[in-house]
Amino acid sequence: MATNAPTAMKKLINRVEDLVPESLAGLAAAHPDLVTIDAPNQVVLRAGGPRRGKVALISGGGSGHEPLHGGFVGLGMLDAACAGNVFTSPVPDQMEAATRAVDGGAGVLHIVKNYTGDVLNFQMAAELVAGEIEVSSVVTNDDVAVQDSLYTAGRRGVGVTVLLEKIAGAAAEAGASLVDVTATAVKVNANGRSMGLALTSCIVPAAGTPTFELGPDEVEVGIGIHGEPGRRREKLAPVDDMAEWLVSPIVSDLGLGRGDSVLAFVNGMGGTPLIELYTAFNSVARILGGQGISIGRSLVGSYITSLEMAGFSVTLLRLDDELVRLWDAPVHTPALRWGV
Amino acid sequence: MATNAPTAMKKLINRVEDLVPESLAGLAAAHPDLVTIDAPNQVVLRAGGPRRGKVALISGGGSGHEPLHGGFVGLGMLDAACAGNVFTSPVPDQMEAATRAVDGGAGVLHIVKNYTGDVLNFQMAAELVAGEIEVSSVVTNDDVAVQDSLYTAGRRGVGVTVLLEKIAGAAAEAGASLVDVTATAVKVNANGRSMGLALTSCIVPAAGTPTFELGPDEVEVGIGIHGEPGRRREKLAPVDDMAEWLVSPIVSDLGLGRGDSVLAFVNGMGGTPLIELYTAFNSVARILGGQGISIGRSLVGSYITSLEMAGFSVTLLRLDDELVRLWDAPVHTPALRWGV
Amino acid sequence: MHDALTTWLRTAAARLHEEAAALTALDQAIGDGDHGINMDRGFGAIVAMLDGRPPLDGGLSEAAATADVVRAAGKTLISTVGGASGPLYGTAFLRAAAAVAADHPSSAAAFVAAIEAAATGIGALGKATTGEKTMLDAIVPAAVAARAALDAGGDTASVVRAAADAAEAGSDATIPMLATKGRASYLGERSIGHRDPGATSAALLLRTLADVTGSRPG
Amino acid sequence: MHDALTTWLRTAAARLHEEAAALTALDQAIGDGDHGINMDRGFGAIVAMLDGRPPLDGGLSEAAATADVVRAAGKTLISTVGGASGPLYGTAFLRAAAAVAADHPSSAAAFVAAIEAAATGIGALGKATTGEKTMLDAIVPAAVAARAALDAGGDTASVVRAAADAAEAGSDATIPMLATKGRASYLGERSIGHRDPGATSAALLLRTLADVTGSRPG
Ligand SMILES: Nc1ncnc2c1ncn2[C@@H]1O[C@H](COP(=O)(O)OP(=O)(O)O)[C@@H](O)[C@H]1O
Ligand SMILES: Nc1ncnc2c1ncn2[C@@H]1O[C@H](COP(=O)(O)OP(=O)(O)O)[C@@H](O)[C@H]1O
Ligand SMILES: [Mg+2]
Ligand SMILES: [Mg+2]
Ligand SMILES: [Mg+2]
Ligand SMILES: [Mg+2]
Repeated sequence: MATNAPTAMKKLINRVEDLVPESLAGLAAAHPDLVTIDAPNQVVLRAGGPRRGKVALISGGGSGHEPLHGGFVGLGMLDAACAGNVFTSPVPDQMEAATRAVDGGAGVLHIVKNYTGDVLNFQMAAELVAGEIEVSSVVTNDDVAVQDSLYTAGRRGVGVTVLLEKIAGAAAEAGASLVDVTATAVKVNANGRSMGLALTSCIVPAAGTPTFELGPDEVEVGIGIHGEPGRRREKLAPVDDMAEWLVSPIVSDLGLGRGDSVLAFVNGMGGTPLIELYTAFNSVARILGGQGISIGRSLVGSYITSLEMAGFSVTLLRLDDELVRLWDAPVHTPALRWGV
Repeated sequence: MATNAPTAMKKLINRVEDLVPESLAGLAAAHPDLVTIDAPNQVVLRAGGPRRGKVALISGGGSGHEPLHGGFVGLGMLDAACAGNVFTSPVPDQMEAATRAVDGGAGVLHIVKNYTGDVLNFQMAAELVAGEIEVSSVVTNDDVAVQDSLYTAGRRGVGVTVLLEKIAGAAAEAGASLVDVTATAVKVNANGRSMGLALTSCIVPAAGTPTFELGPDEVEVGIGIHGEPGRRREKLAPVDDMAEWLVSPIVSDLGLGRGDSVLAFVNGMGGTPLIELYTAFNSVARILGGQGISIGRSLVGSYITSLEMAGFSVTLLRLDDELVRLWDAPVHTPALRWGV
Repeated sequence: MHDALTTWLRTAAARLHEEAAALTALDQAIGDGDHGINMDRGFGAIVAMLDGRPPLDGGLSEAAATADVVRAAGKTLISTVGGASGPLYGTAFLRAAAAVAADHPSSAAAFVAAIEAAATGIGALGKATTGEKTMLDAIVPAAVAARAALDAGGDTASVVRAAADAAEAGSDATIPMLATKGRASYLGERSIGHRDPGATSAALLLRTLADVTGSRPG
Repeated sequence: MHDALTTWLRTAAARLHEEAAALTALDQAIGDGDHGINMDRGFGAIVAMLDGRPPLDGGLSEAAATADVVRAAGKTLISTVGGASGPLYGTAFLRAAAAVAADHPSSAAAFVAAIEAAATGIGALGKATTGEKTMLDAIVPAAVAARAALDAGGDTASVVRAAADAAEAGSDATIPMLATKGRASYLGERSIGHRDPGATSAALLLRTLADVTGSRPG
């Protein structure tokens, strides 16, 4: 019996090379009040130009993770997002252009997911503006599926990136300095962990074939957001069990226990519908409840994806009053909006 | 070469029969401030009980279309949503319970998608409360893939249902009478049309096999939201062409032309990621722009789905000042939120 | 008649459970793939309802007792099936219950009246008629054949057998039909060449009734 | 040397284009399936850059002209490849350009210095060393072999051939390695048994250089 992993590429695209620019154009056409596009540089910019005196937040990475990052540009979140080709980090020129475009004199924070390519390209971009614009960087590395050891490139940056962009964005909107916004960002990364699994692979448009093959009853556990194979394969199991596979390592890594309050983020990988994500959230809530960990805030939806991959990830962020206040602060972007 | 239509069922579920109740429980756990669940009746209720003097809006239908309808319960939209089994309309008892639970003395509007099952079950529910609660019904039938003739059960209710629930909900929140809310709802249905296509089938959990088979290069055009096969099959084509297949019949059916302003809604069927939906929106915007039809408002995302089906639908709603004002009015539900 | 119908409902539940996948497959071809699931759920609920019913009140007439259980079955279907078939079959049972409650010269006549009432009820609620590729294409011919058998002096077993034979022929006849009601109508020409799920379940119900009434005194 | 390197860049672009799918397949196994696409895009941009370059300024020394085109190629890679390989290969080219700009007793010596500089540049930027299943496992042995061939009195053709042979052997050697850098490191033990895409592209680049310099005066 075949698996439902995509083996033939069926996508809503014109030419493969047009996917990213046309998708960005569509984003701008749907949200002209929120964003504008620097097409040559494939940068999504917050409408209205740089905010004088406000710390600017920039992120970016390979495309294929939508709404991350372009969908998070707007009030209370990012000032710019640099879109690379699918699963390929953007180049330094893009981050340089974005940094120059959004600088309001208070400095720029680069939010970088921990992948060698992203780190190196953002690093080169920072060098290109060194001495002209004050830049600080935070690297997210929340994926507990990867050991943070000398034997790896370090934990990957995944779900926490979404929460960090929202929370650090709120701090910047409130007028915090670059040092303080950076400190808040570091705090979010330090208190958040994630893990994900895939029910199907995804197809990189330029490759045209699935990145990995999965049997009809197989699940890839510990995947990243680039269709990288995970750490191990398991048989398909009830969602209660699969949620346990993801929640347990996070809870122990964060040392969460009775009385702690968390933001619970159940994220879809792109091809999993909401009826299943809420079912997964129900499992996660049951597991956390059983351990006396309370869900202070929650987020359920497909916010950091791997193209059409089916599956989900769980991110838990330990909350305190400051983080709750910043999370609740107004945000107005294509993908996240409240309080305005 | 195999297709990427799912042939093996891989879902985030426990037992098939637990999917709907557990998904509803997850919705409530994620949004305790917005909704509560009447579990025995599988009804999602707006938190805080009935609103005195406000016309109450109820919708419902088979599950598998999430966030429709439960995700649209809240301020400025629905007061209750009745969840049937997957793709099976709820039973009269559910609508009766919901109607009794939300009535605030100003009457209740039943929003029904035009399918024989939905129409008959809502009709029976209305009979069960006749004489006790004032109920009026609006049946959405916006799918131009089906001819509205003696030879069919009539056009299906699809994308317009989402827009109608938002706009009629805003009218009710503003204090309009049952007669006026109903008139607004009828106006939305009369001015909106939709059409969709599928790149893959979906798998009804209790069936366990795809509802239809598609070749690796085939597209099912004119599908509904229940995995019903469409009107015709086409070869996979560039999204510009596929968007044309959907937009043209809508534009001609609505008689749209130069100078008209529309709300353009590009909807994902459940398994199609945002990078593709924005690309499709870009195509739709280009087509409408070429005809001098302006996009006054837009909505892009997976709001009325068919489980994990890949594909998209386009809905166009002719706008006037009243509809724009009601669309822009505050809404606060799990799936749609702005102005608050 | 009461005991025969109770046995019928339980036997039908078992057969629908066996046939659920096949009925769903038919519905996948021209509908949304849930008819077998829906019928299985509904008749499963009927069995649970029967199990939970208090023992027959001896004071009730045979006709009243029969009407009672058929009405309860109809209400159960309406409350548990959903979809198009729930209200349609549910209404059919409620109308049939009303029909059997009335006086009839014979139990054969009561069966004929019940089947006719069911057909009329479905047609009225669904605003449909024969030739539209629905359950009516099984039930209407069944009612006609049952009436003819009764007029020819047939007993319960023979009128119900006539109904079952006609229903099966009617179900076969839906294959070449173009659907103009229900989900299958969305397919237009593409609905041709497929058997209608509802006509199939209707034929199954009547065949089961024939087996039950044929083997034991009605 | 300038003309040889220009020919090399164009030939390498052609070969990378042919090999793109194969390199991407290697990256699908232990990475994210884009290495061939990335390299093809980068070298395609280099060809466009070369096509757009003004004719060589006669005033420039051979060394300066060579450094110039290699630097331009490096900048192009940094600006068009992205991912890990963009900055790494780009830096390698920039370092190599600086190396060839200096005085060298022979063109063979210049080539050796360039390959050594490239290896050092990648190691420094990527904070990696040999044995981690990366492009370094092809380039470092290549630099060592080239130096040895030069010390043994080899000419350009032979030092570059030595480098290419060592790079291919080094690429083969990555198969049994456990990755500890780059995406492949996320796989842990599962990275064993797969050839590293970057080491493969590095060997392809050096083999192409050997073919070009072997066939024409360096
Ligand atoms: N208007 C109608 N009149 C009579 N029977 C109908 C009508 N519409 C549908 N049906 C019957 O209902 C069957 C489908 O039932 P089911 O699949 O359970 O409901 P749904 O179509 O809501 O999924 C069809 O095969 C057909 O026989
Ligand atoms: N830290 C590093 N040092 C040296 N080479 C590396 C390092 N990380 C990755 N590489 C090389 O980069 C190659 C992957 O390149 P590519 O697929 O284009 O980038 P990405 O991994 O960002 O998708 C790997 O095969 C490896 O040879
Ligand atoms: Mg990459
Ligand atoms: Mg149904
Ligand atoms: Mg059905
Ligand atoms: Mg790669």
